[in-house]
Amino acid sequence: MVTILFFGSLTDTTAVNELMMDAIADTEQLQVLLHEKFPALQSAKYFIALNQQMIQEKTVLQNGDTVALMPPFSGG
Amino acid sequence: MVTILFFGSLTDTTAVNELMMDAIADTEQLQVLLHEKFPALQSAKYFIALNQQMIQEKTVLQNGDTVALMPPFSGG
Amino acid sequence: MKEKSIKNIFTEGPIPAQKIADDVKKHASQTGIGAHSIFLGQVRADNNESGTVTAIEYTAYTEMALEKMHTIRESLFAKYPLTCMHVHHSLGKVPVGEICLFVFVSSQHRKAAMDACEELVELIKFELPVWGKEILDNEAIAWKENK
Amino acid sequence: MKEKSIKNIFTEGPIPAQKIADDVKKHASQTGIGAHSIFLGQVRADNNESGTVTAIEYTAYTEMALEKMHTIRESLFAKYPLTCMHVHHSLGKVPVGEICLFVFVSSQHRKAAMDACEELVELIKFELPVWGKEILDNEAIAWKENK
Repeated sequence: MVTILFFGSLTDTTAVNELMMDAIADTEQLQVLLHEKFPALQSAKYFIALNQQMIQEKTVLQNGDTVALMPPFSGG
Repeated sequence: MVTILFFGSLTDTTAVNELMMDAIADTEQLQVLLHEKFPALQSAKYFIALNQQMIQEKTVLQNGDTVALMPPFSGG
Repeated sequence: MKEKSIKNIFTEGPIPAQKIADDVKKHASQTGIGAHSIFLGQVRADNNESGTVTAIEYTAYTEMALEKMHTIRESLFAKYPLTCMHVHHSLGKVPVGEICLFVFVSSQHRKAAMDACEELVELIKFELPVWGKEILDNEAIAWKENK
Repeated sequence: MKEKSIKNIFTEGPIPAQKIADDVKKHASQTGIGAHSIFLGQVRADNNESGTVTAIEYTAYTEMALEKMHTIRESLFAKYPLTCMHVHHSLGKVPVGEICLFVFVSSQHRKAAMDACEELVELIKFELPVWGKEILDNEAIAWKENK
């Protein structure tokens, strides 16, 4: 089981902050599934963090992982 | 009559903050007179302001002028 | 593994201006400090095409933001000779005119405090997973973008 | 000749920390402000060869300092897009740990406030005819030097 978190403007698209998904091999497969479920995500700019670390490349997911989809930051 | 003001560490040497002097032609003559009166001034680093404007060169003095002798600033 | 003490930086709602005076007073006993550099972010009544901002509502990926802030703090203490560094960021709704960010850096001489404060503000804006949603006067919303 | 309004910047004794909070609060109604950059100078318990500093006693060529401050203020308003700029400098005795300089610069975006604040602090240190005499614990004195 993988936990997916959505932040900022992405929640306007997803309408949820959090999803649990099962049997996801890697972050690429996860993105394909999420883009199917939320087509507007395809045109959204976002970064991915795996267990709170930013990742740039396809990464294998393990049971218990947390993946966060984050639009550009706008704190301060 | 010219008013001479002393500031900061210079007052340790002059023991006064202010002097009035008469019949001084220019700032160079003023410095000669002051260095005679307060020999320790000769080795002191100071700037001169004439009527609140910093001056670098010998300047003619007029009745009513105010000359300030100022060591390097150390505010803040 | 080295024990890390992760400090909270988040406050619900606006940061009271009074906190600034109180925090400055607390540093009077640290007599090696010669300079405090403080940055405050205040919510602006910006005009968008769709309306005027009346408040910003902040959300964050809290755990990640605090971890990241910890790393930033350590890197700035390593880079500059600082005495202390304090950061407070609002979560939730902050009305126009109120303070949403309070950054407070102290050092012996002024240059370290000023340089570190400026760098810290940039890092907070660009590296902390925090988002601001602008609430407009017509009840529309717009997502804030940092420049 | 243009009328100049010369503002006083000098306060007798330490600048109360409370003033910082009060002044920040006063800016809440200026809803175009997005950033405040504040610099505070605090008197340090420096160790000289001749003793430890317990206070600094400030004197100034007041009229010239205020004139000069006016010029600095005008030049920074011309150079940066600022909303406001406030400077408070102590005269007389300021004990260790107390605030002797309070510089407060506000602008729409952070860069102008931070850059102008830093430049302003340098100008205050090097261009205002103000002198600090360090009072040492053995009642000796030493004249402060700015670096």
